[in-house]
Amino acid sequence: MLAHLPVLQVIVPLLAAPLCLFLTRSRLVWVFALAVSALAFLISCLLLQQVMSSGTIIYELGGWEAPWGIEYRIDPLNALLLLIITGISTIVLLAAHTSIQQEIPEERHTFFYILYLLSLAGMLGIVATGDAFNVFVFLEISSLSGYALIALGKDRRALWAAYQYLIMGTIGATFILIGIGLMYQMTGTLNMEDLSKRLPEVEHTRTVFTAYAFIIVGICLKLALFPLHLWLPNAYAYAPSIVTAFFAATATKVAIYLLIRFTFSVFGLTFSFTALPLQILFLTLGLLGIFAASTAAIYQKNVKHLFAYSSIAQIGYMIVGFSVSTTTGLMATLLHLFNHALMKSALFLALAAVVYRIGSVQLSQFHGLGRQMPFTMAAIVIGGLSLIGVPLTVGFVSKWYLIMAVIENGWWPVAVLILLGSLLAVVYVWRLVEAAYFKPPLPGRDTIKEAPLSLLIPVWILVIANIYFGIDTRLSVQVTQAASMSLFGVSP
Amino acid sequence: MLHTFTLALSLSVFWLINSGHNSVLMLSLAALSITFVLYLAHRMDVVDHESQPVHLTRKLPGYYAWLIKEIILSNILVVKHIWLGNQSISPTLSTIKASQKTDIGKVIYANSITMTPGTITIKLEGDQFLVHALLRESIDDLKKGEMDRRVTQLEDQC
Amino acid sequence: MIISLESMLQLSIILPLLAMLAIVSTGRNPNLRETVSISTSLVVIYFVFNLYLGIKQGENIQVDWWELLPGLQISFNIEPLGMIFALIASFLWLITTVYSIGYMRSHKEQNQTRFYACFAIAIGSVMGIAFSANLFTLFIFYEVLTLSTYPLVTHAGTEDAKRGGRIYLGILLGTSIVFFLLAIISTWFVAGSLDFKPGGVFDPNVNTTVAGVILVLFIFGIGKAAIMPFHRWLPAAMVAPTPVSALLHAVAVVKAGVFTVLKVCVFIFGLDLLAILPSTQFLLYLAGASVLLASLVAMRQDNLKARLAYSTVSQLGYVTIGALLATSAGVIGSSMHIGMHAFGKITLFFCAGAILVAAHKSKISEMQGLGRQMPITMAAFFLASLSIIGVPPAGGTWSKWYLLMGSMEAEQWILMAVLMISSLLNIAYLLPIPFRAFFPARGMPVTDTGIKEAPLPSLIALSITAVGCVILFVYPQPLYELARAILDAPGLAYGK
Amino acid sequence: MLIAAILAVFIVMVIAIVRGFMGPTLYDRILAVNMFGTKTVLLISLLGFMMGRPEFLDIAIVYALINFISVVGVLRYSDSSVFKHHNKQK
Amino acid sequence: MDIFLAAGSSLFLLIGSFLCLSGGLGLLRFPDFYTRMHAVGVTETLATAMILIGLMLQSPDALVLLKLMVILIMTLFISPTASHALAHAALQNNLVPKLNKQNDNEEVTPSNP
Amino acid sequence: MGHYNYWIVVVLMMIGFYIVIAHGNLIKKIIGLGIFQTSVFILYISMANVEGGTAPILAEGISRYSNPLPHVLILTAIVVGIATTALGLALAIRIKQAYGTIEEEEIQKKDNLDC
Ligand code: NA
Ligand code: NA
Repeated sequence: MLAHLPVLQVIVPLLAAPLCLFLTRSRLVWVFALAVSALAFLISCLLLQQVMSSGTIIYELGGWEAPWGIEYRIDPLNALLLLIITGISTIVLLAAHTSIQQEIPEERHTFFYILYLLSLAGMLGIVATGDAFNVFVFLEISSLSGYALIALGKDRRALWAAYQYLIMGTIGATFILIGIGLMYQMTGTLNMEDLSKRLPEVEHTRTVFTAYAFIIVGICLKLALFPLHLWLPNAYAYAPSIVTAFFAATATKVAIYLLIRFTFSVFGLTFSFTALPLQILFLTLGLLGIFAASTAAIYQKNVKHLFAYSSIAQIGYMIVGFSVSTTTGLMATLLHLFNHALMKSALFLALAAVVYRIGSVQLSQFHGLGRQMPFTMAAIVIGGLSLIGVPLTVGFVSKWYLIMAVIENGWWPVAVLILLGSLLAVVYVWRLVEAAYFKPPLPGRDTIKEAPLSLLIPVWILVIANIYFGIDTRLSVQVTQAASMSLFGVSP
Repeated sequence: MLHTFTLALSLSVFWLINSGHNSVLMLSLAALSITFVLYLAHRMDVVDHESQPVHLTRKLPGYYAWLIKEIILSNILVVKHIWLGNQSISPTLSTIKASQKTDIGKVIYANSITMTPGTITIKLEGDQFLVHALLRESIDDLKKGEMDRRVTQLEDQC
Repeated sequence: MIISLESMLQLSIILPLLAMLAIVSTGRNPNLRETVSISTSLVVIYFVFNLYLGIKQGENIQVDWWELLPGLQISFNIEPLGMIFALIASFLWLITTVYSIGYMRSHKEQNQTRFYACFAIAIGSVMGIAFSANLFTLFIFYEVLTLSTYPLVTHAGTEDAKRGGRIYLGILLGTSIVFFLLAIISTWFVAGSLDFKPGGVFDPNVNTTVAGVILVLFIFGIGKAAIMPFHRWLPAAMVAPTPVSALLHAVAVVKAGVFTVLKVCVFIFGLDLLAILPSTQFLLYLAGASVLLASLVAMRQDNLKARLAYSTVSQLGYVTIGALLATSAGVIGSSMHIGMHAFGKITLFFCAGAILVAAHKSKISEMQGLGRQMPITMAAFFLASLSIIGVPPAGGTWSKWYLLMGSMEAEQWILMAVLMISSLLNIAYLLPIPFRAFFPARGMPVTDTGIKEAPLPSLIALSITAVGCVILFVYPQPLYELARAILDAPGLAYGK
Repeated sequence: MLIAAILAVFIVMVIAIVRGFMGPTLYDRILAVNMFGTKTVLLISLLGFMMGRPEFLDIAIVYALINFISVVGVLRYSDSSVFKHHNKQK
Repeated sequence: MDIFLAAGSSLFLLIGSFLCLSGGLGLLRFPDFYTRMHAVGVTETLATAMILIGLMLQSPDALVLLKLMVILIMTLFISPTASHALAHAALQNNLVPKLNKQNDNEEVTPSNP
Repeated sequence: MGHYNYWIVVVLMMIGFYIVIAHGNLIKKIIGLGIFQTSVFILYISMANVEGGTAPILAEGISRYSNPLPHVLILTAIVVGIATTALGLALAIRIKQAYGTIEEEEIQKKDNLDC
């Protein structure tokens, strides 16, 4: 059984999804989905432990040897991603039952869990597989279920947001498909490991360059890298709160994973950074993203919008780390990937609690909530502090490494800009704090109570994780370091 | 049960035609998928005499033979008028009375009208069919009621 | 019950934080709540005093909590400079608490529980700052202090208060995140260590340009030291209730700022390196300009608290100058000035608060003749003014003397002149207040308005600190010895 | 003769495209597209025979099925006002 | 025998091609949507049948023959359904047929739904 | 003309992309998206061609086939494409029900009014 973990990781949620149909009651489906996600989490823990102790795991699907068969390949980077996705998914699901009761009509609950598990399976598949075309298939599985999940949102704008996301996402996926096809044409293989060996022989050709360009653009669309981010704010704002919490923490992370996998493993660092002016391009876009999106976040009236723009800004940080293209830089990106997943899931889940009680996430509705929902608002404040990068939260750890990476490269002005970006985060977080704590409650709001425990517990698990991993950084630092070093081909 | 059987039979034949394989593995897969389709069909509640009009089987070949003749004739007529040009046609819209009692009878009649080029059933309301014809004569032919009679006869058999 | 010194160190940080919880949970019962506040501060004073005795006996008190990232530790260590800060802060916390009780109750302020709770966190973080063994630990508590004092500044809840709060938070967080953090990371990157070490952590052959830039980042980044042009938060924070102003301007915030500047100069750069950095001179002039300009601005303020605020900006400049002079006298002078100014300025704010509570006056021009009705308050004001100015019989005399010696030693003649001119300006903007209170200008109607002295707790508090100013003149020995020991190995060789 | 038939079917498909472009109504276009689909089935069958690969018939069957599904799919919504909107634009 | 099959196949294909082209012509030259539908009807019934029968005569084995028959049956079943639904949709959305003027007075004009 | 297949792919891709970007009608966008995806299918299929090879369906007497793998891949991709189209159309219908229009501009106008 242990030997089959890589494939079980994907298969379990994938097969579990249709099984939901046979469970009639919403509560039953929820328990089942939760159990499946928890099992996936357990598997990813075991995988991580296995990878860290005995190196990369290679699993040949159906016993077909690569490159003929499809190979699942788990190295520290994959294991980290799997852990993030399954962990967040499980905690978010914990809150799902209560939250969707308010936001999704009862008869669609089963449908919701099916889509959720499919989306989860898709993301896990993208990460676990070692086959480029398989990546595309899983990408579409997770995206398609994602569009449908977003469309489940209460507001009619959810439909429009899902539609726009569908268009952009499909264009992105198709770009990736073109890139994969061109690579196949040049090398005759789809196995990523094999590709990385054969691409250098043909890397001077225009076709390979075109393939790379298509893949990068496609991924950047999925990634919501500034200025390709336009689909993200509405998708996050109008999706059901649970979906937002799940996607904000995982979807763009998977895209970052793909970016790293393709640039570092498949095409190779030297090719990637010489074929395109990737360094200057990503540095510029990353910084622009940080400032433009943070500034936009300051002016949002809808708190989900606010945090959605903040997500775009945080992607900017990850991209800046990526553009440094050193072990420290990549480590900073991976750390932030891990940490940002914790922050955003905590924040959006807390917003789910707010929606549960007051049915709105307009900033103007937050007045006085600090008194009425003290634990929820405290969670938002701690999540916000983490977003700013205050010490003892996870946000500080990743920012520390990011600035170290930038300074190592001698990019002093960039370091200053990154810190200035954090100031903008202070402003938008503080707008929320002021509204919640320093404004009197709205009239007629005296009866608002704290969110139920079924929401508070998952929120606080994530908040405590934000603090715990901000203090005890051994796990995150070790794993990201191992991942970063293996990507650079340095033995740890 | 009869309907289930005929559906299973037609699915099996369709599968065999498409596959052309007869290894044990393939056949068992076929059995599996056919069973699944039968299950779905039952779940959707579509296995009845409407989807499987087996009761018509005996009389149907004769009707089909007549219908094929009609189709050939009407094809020739339409092609002739295509080549003769637009001056030769007389598009007509008319209501026709159908004498069938069952839904399936009406559908057979309406589809027969549509299948013979030159006439199309546009709307069915009760026993009134709204028919568009390329030529006035086609409507007149329909109104003579031979096709109507034959379909009704078909229906009477059961 | 024997508590180890290490435990006392940790407890003096943790206790105020625990007290915060107790304050929140006893919020319904004001008497119990304030008993918690006062008893905690007494215990903390006890601990700090014991620690003081400990390091006097040459104990090296070191506590390591945990390692956040490889080499980045949260740990504590006591050396004389930190001890000075801890002693002053813990003592003045007690006094301020006593004073606040009188002030807050007679003012019938809202949200008193939040006030005391934040107050407790602030003191806990001040203790953390004082005992930090490295820059990273200090930075954490520095930020906690900023965040915990924000609700204090905006306590009134008015639009004015919020605007002030935004400036306060914006400048302090902004400078600390952009410059201070960058300076810390750069130090880590260049020197490989953030530990406070006698003689500094930088390699003596370090590129002086880089180190110079880092020094500038530090001085700008430590916004709490209020060097111009990053001083705006201090006058903005004036909107806070008077005990908060006392806390901000005398005890916690500004002292944390200049304390950090001193720590960085002495233990990160080291005086030897500091003296040869190209940017030191520039920063000295900047601090000098800050001293002079702030004094000039202070003269033009009619609002008493505003005048005191600008006076603080100017006095903080003294401490910064002392640190940047890179001479032993400068360091002694500036560390003593932390204490002297604390006592003087807290007294002045207590007086300002007392006048506001008792006479409902905040404008200096309205305070003529007030000496008759509030003789104790005005006398205390007078003594404290002397300490700020630096003339006997008040403690400020000693610190200013050492600062002058330091500038002489460093042959900084211009700065010496600046310090002297500024002292003259101090006289000009402080002394007329008590003078006019006792001897109103001719033509001022002296009517009995029924104004009486402030409530007893406030009166006791301001009297104690005023007397403290005098005691520090008469008996500056302990403070001086601590200040002298700073330049020896911290925690060791003290008193020998 | 196979080639002649292929040509004939091909020409009709071109005509269908022409009609599809000309319209003038939405229904003309759907009619043309539908006819294009059914003629594709024929074309595939013919091509299979011409290339000596009658296996192509499988594809033709699939194509016919897809055709059917797409027709049903379009007609499923033929009553909804999605079409009306277009009609008015004409 | 083979020669007869080949000749028959050619004949059927020829007729089918002719019908097909005729239908195409009708699609081009008929005056309105409804009349064009009749032209399409030609290509979808007899023309298709002729071509497929032509192919059946060439089929190398029974399976191919069966498949061709499946295609034929499917086409014959699908096309009237599609035609009817399309015409219905058109009428439903007020697409008025161009009718022969002589008959106008005595014929039913479509009632709006 | 040596790579005419690429030109077809590029032209189709541009057409599809143009429709997606330029048209405000949601259905037309989906059609554009379909064309865009189809161009990629053609890219794969044409790339699988082997000189003189026939369709990769196993049959007696034939030894030279096109590369079957791209065909298999594209079968999957087509399924994905259909799923996308179906979802897109379903969304369009729901949008029509919710907004009363499927024109991008009008939807945006109505959204702005909501705010
Ligand atoms: Na007909
Ligand atoms: Na017909």
